[in-house]
Amino acid sequence: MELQVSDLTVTRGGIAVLEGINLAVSAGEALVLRGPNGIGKTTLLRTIAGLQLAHAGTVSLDREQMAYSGHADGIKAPLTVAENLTFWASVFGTGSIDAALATFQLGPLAARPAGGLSAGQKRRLGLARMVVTGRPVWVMDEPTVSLDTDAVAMFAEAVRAHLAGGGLALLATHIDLGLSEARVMDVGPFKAKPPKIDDFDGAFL
Amino acid sequence: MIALLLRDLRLAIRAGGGFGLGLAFFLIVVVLVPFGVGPNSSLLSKIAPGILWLGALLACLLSLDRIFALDWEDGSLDLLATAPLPLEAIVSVKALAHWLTTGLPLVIAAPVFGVLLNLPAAGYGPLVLSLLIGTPALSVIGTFGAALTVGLKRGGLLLSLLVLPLYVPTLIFGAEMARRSIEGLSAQTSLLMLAGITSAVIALLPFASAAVLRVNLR
Amino acid sequence: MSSIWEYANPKKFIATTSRLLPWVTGLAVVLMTVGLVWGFFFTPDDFRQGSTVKIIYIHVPAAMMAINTWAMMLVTSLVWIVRRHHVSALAARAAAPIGAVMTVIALATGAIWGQPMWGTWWEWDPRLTSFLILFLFYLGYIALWSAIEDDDTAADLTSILCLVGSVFAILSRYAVNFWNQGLHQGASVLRAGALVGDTEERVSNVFATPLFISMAGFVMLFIALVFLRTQTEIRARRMRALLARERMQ
Amino acid sequence: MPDLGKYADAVLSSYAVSLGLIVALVVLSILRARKVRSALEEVEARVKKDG
Repeated sequence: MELQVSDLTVTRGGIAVLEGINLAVSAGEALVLRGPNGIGKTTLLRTIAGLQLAHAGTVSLDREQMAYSGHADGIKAPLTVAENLTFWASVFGTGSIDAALATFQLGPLAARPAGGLSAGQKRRLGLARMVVTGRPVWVMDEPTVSLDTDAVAMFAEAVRAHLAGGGLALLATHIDLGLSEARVMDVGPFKAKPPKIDDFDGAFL
Repeated sequence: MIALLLRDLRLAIRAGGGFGLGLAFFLIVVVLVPFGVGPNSSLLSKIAPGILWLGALLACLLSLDRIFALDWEDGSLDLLATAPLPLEAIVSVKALAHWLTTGLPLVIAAPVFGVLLNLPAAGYGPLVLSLLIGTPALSVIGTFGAALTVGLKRGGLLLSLLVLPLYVPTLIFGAEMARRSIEGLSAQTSLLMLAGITSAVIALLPFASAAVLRVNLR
Repeated sequence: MSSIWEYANPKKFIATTSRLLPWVTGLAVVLMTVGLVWGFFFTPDDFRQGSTVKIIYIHVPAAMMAINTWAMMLVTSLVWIVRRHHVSALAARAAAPIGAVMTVIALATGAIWGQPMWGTWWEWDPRLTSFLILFLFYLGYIALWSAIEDDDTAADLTSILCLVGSVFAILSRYAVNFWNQGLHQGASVLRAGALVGDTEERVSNVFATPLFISMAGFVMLFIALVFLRTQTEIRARRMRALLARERMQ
Repeated sequence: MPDLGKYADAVLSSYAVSLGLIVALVVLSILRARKVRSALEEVEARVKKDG
């Protein structure tokens, strides 16, 4: 399995932000995207995960292969940690949540309502959801926000386990992830150039 | 799909707001109407089916913006969109959950509230039947409206403006069915039209709602 | 060589409509003036409705345009959904306020006419009620357009709303008919003869000719306004695109 | 001026209301058209200058 992105142009609010992106991630490999704020990393990840339409270019894998984690974790405060995870496990048809609980050391918290968790604990729960999906491609946007050093290590371990199992991961961050072996790519050079002014066509620019 | 339904029901029960709020609102409407039109019991019994239908409709409207807004805010909707469920199914399940938490309690409570409005004895059966057939349409149409306004701040008012005109046929045939039965006229046409609207809406509108949601998630 | 879709290019659309606009506007002014002046000054009173029959020269064309505008919006919405021509979506957006105003005119003149005829300003007559519902549809459509920031999203959502709304508008029409069998003149818009009830056709022709001229005038007015307003929407859209591009640098 | 009889108020007010609304719609459309046109020209000139 290999994730190939060719000549991808992504848009935000109808305006191209990154263009001509080519990248390839093969099984067992992790790629970290870097770049300054607002360059379009989130837009790129959402487009690759199939949540947004690409303006041009192709993504080789179907969205059915991918699990996406964004800035919001999709946690329901009134439900317990275990109920939150069980829900996603049954939506993705994978069943067991024990492995995910163990990976992020959520076992002791399993019966607590998710609303009572700290920010870091919520983030761990959000990341545990990725394990539960059973999808081979992890597309993650700023996964380690609000995690402490121990939790970052847990996350790195989870990603390594995922890669060892033949999965692949595409991450965007500007914080250290504790994944020294991961390839790093700067998206800065792909910043889209403004289109010509006089191109008064159907797309208005 | 069942997991999604169970989750939505569980959320509605735990977070409150679901069952309780709609019913309380329905009760308040029913209690306020006599203050507005006067304590004339024959007048009240004449307008009872209309008031009960309108109360149910407004109570239903009240909870519509919660169908997608919460899932949108916390990112669940994005995650659901990448899940191996077609969006049409998600939309239908959401509508079903809304009906179970809002519509069904209203149907069950309607006869009790009918007593407050002197609803004639002949009206109870047809009223409950018309609500039972009609309220699913309210939930499905409402889900369409909620999908249209999901990404908007202050979408609540716009949602009402968009959904209320779409409720007109259901309201007309629903209230008409109860009214005709009370007056001893044949309610068959209304019943058939109401059932027709509900089944057509359930069969077709989820496609429009899913299309709209797809646009909004983009 | 040229297909109709060429006019979907904004530049081409602006160029073509700018050339046509003076002619259409002139035609609208002439036809409306002739129709309304003829109807107002040179037609006899109806033997039952008296001089109120003169209201039809406004009421009927406005009612016709209220419905036709929605039909035009439905068509342009479909074109947008199928062929993704921006001008089409913008034309629907430009037309909606015209339709809303026409609906208000039809409702207002209907109410003013109903006051002496039915003895009440407002009657929950099926046709009047349907127009009230149509007005609500216009309001919702316009509100949805203005609530969404992204132009393409707004175009998509309003198009789908227009489609769904059309089905429900027709459904409401039947529901309302069933709900109240009504006092309104049982006239189809094109059969002007029926407007004067059971008098003979000979009499009705006196009313029919100015009415048809007035209707043609309203159609021309609509086309002129749609041209002008669509141009405005295209320019506004280009301006937003330029400003967005400026922020990019 | 034709003799409108007892319905003069109704007829005249319908014409007044309707023509008033139509004129208002036309005037608003023209004003907005002018405003947007000049605003676009300004933006266009600025953008062309800055490249």
